[in-house]
Amino acid sequence: MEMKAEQAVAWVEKANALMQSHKEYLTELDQAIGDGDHGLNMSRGFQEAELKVSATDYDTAADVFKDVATVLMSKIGGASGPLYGTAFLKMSMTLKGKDPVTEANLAEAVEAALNGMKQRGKAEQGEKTMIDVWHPVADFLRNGQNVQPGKLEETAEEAMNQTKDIMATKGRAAYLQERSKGHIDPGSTSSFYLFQALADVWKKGE
Amino acid sequence: MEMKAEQAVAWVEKANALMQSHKEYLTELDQAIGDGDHGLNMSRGFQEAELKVSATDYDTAADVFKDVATVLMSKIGGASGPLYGTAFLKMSMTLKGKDPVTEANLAEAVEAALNGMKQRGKAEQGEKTMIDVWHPVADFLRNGQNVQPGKLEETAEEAMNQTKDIMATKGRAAYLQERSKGHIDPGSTSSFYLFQALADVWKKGE
Amino acid sequence: MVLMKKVINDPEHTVTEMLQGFEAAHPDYVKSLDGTTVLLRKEAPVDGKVSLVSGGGSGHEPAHAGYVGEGMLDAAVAGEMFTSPTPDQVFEAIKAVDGGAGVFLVIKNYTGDVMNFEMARELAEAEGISVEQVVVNDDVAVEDSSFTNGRRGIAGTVFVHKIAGAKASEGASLREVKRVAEKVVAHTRSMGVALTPCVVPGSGKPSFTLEEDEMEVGIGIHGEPGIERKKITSADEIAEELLQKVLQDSVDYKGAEVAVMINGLGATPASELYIVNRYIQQRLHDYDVTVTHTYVGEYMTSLEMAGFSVTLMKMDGELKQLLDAKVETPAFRD
Amino acid sequence: MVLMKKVINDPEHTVTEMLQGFEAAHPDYVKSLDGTTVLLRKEAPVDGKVSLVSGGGSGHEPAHAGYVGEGMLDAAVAGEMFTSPTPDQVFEAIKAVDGGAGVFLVIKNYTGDVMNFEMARELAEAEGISVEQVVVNDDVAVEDSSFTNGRRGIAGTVFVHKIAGAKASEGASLREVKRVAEKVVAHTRSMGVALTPCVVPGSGKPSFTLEEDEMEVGIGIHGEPGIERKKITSADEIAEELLQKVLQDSVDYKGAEVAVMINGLGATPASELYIVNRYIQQRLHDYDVTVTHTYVGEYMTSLEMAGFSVTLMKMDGELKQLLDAKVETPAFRD
Ligand SMILES: Nc1ncnc2c1ncn2[C@@H]1O[C@H](COP(=O)(O)OP(=O)(O)O)[C@@H](O)[C@H]1O
Ligand SMILES: Nc1ncnc2c1ncn2[C@@H]1O[C@H](COP(=O)(O)OP(=O)(O)O)[C@@H](O)[C@H]1O
Ligand SMILES: [Mg+2]
Ligand SMILES: [Mg+2]
Ligand SMILES: [Mg+2]
Ligand SMILES: [Mg+2]
Repeated sequence: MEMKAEQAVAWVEKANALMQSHKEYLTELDQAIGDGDHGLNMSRGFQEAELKVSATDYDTAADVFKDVATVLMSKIGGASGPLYGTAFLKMSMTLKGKDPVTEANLAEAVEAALNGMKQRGKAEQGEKTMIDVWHPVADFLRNGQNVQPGKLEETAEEAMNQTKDIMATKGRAAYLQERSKGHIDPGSTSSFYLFQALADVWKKGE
Repeated sequence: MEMKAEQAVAWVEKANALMQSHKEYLTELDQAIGDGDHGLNMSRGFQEAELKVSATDYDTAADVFKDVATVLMSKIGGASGPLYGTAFLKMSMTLKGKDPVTEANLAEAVEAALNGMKQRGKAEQGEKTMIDVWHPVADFLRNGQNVQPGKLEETAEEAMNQTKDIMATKGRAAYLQERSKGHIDPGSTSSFYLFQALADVWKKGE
Repeated sequence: MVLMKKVINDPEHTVTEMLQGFEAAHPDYVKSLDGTTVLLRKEAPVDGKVSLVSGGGSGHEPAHAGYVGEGMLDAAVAGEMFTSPTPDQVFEAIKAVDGGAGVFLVIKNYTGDVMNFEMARELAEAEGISVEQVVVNDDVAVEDSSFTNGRRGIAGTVFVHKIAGAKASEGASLREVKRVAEKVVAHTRSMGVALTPCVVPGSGKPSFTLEEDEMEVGIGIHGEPGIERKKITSADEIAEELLQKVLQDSVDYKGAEVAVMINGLGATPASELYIVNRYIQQRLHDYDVTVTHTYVGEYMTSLEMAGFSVTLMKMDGELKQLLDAKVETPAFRD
Repeated sequence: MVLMKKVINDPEHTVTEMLQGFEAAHPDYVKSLDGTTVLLRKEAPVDGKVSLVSGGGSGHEPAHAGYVGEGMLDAAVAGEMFTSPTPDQVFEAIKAVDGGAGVFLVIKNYTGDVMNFEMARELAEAEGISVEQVVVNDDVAVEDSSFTNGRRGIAGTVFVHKIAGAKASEGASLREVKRVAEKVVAHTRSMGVALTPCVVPGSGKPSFTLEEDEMEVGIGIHGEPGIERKKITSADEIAEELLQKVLQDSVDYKGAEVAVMINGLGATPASELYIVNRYIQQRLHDYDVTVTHTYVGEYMTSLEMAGFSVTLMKMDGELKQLLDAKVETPAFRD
């Protein structure tokens, strides 16, 4: 795939559509092991992000992601705000001057996003956070073997589902200790929607 | 009937038994048009009254009623406390030196109680209060035609039931205005139990 | 939410345990009067000062013990939950606070409260203590009428405590204290709404039931139903309805200076009270009313009932000065 | 009771409307910072004084705006309900209150709060403002561990506001303010229980459900479930359980002087909080603990949740003097 500003905007629009249609579900997941606001947070943040990017002209994907980062950072709050904000900021920085963005570039960008989020949240893989989705996705993109959107989506979905059996050691769910098991992590779910949206745009791009 | 200290005590005991067994019901009635404490108030007050009179030796009914007045006055509170307290105080005063108490004496005593309550509560007959039971009972005892306990109980019960259709203009129920109709008045109901207890003792006395 | 859930022990002891916990929390303000349900101001009796006694059924916390202290009450008499205290308890309070200048009773207009306090007054007067009283009836929900017991006393009572208390602190006479108290009553109107009922400990049942989308307008503070059952609307619409009832009553607030109280009935969060306050202040401004004082919080509650009341007191120079006067109580401070 | 019942308008505007209503209620204490959800102390910025900034998700009223004023906070930053405010909002607050002596952040230990406040701190430091912070983690319900994000900050946070604020008022340096704040954190432990859940406006569902006879022990203040679900017992038994968890933690309160806070989570009536206080005071006496200060009321709430928390702070001469220092805020006064 090649990603220009246009595809980057399409990604945000699709992501927002998914956050809106799963608002209730994300809130339910967060009520089970968190504080019940993840759906509200995501829908609020991505709504604003779409408003912003669909009303602006951009030259490159990097420019799009920079605005997305600022909006998410200033509209979401909570734990997910700084994390998603950091993710898009790092992607924007890595992709500076890369236009159109190639699959290799994207792999680097997601890698950078992952590292930024780990630094910000001090979480590693396996702590039942969105990191558990970003990590395998980054690996998948990096190793570059038959990288197709379908596989990307699968990878993210599988990773999301695997958070169910993990006991949380970071984020609000960690307070539940053993009781956090048996529930899918809300942030991993919103991250899955994000990559599902990417895969969707990607498919269209082929 | 002739009432000595012994019958007076029996009256209080029987009245308490009825208040205890109808505690829930009186509370329900008071929840419908009042503040839901009449059952608690009556059971608390008569419990204490029985404790007092069954642990004391009395020469006359008047002495019994004096103690009952003090206990009810100091243990019930609310609207019913001062009213029942006043009732027993007035009865005690009227019956001073009358031993044993005759039916004629009793008629005077209830008459005095009624007047004391009307003065204290500034209510007249027909305002959906316990006065609506005391009034006909006082009339019944006064006119002295075939005064039997059965008829006494009937009179009180009928009067109690008639409070159902009245719109309250005194007491808490008055705040409900039209909505107070269709509910039996709690205080009239506890007053009915009081006279039912009297009738019961009376029957045994015959 | 399950209404029966309460943090209590034996319901029979709820009031006495609450009073003990209150005294333990505020030893600098109050002291208990042995063998009674009366809490006295720490310094009581204050020599030569008119002393204020108020009280009523429990379940309205912080009323009334929370208003015991310098510049407000000298004693609060607690009855059982929602049940007026008995004459002997009120009488003990009167005797304990009398500093020679007489005792002033602040009574909320409920048949039971009026009868019990008046009997106590008769007992006190029989012992040569001069006693005066005011009966507070600020609730506009109930039509006023000489054929009934008239209107209820609700949150506006707190203004009476504050202003009569301040007057007494100045060393005013019993007659003077009575005059300002009656002025507050004449200038103050309130109206409340409930979104949920409450449960008297021990009764085990809600005082009434509401559907998921219903509210009771014109609610009292004893869990009794209000005067009208309606569908819940927005905060602004509910506030507007209460405000209109208050404004359209007999006190002309338009263009005047007023003190505002947005009083939470128990379960309603402060955030919602502030949302109501926002609207009330805007609307009062529309009516060219100048708000000199605003009180938002729980002042006169009804156990865990969700809802609130709106109170307006029309100000004048004297009331302003007395409302601003020094006050030191657990629940009301300057 | 139906939990969805709220006195609100559009849920999207709940926080801003609440803030407007708060400012309208307390104009002598706070002023709003245009275009933000920040409430500033009326006098901000105070020249040469270390300024305190705190905040977090909304729904904890009176926290945090209620603690803005002399002797406590210089600014409170409000996020959405139960959602930490964003870095830009906190950054605006920092810039607005900086009086040249630096800014001190009081952060409750939640991943979101910590990340957002730290990002704001980075932005401020980039502009040459010196910033220090303390992270409050008084909740003993959660095991402390370096592998997790550790313990939550709950009602004990109010003691940090009071004492760090008093220190700053004395003209202490940023380092000194940080030192006393860390001392409070080291000396303070809390534990809470919920009898009912709460509902985030807009979410329309309770955060969890409980049976009629169940309670959640070890509850946080964001409607998240506690650490253990149990049958409701008596007030004394519940209080005993919370107290034991606090006493058996790492601070040795036995024989010491302590300040006690019985904090209502929202719907629980004051009468019940006082019943709890009665028991806690008795028990502390058994452990030969001397209670120097008692606070009973709603200080750090969780919307309309029913329940309470118990907080103990071990005192020393410095903390006592700072806790007694002058304070003038809407929700905390001396
Ligand atoms: N330290 C962390 N590192 C990475 N992700 C985290 C961390 N803490 C929380 N998260 C993610 O954030 C999600 C919760 O986001 P959200 O509910 O919006 O914020 P909050 O928990 O503050 O309410 C969790 O499901 C988890 O995936
Ligand atoms: N003014 C009055 N005169 C006579 N009886 C009254 C009056 N006011 C109330 N009552 C009686 O008192 C009853 C209520 O008693 P109770 O519930 O114990 O007191 P409260 O209304 O203070 O809670 C009413 O049902 C009515 O019969
Ligand atoms: Mg959340
Ligand atoms: Mg009643
Ligand atoms: Mg009553
Ligand atoms: Mg949150």
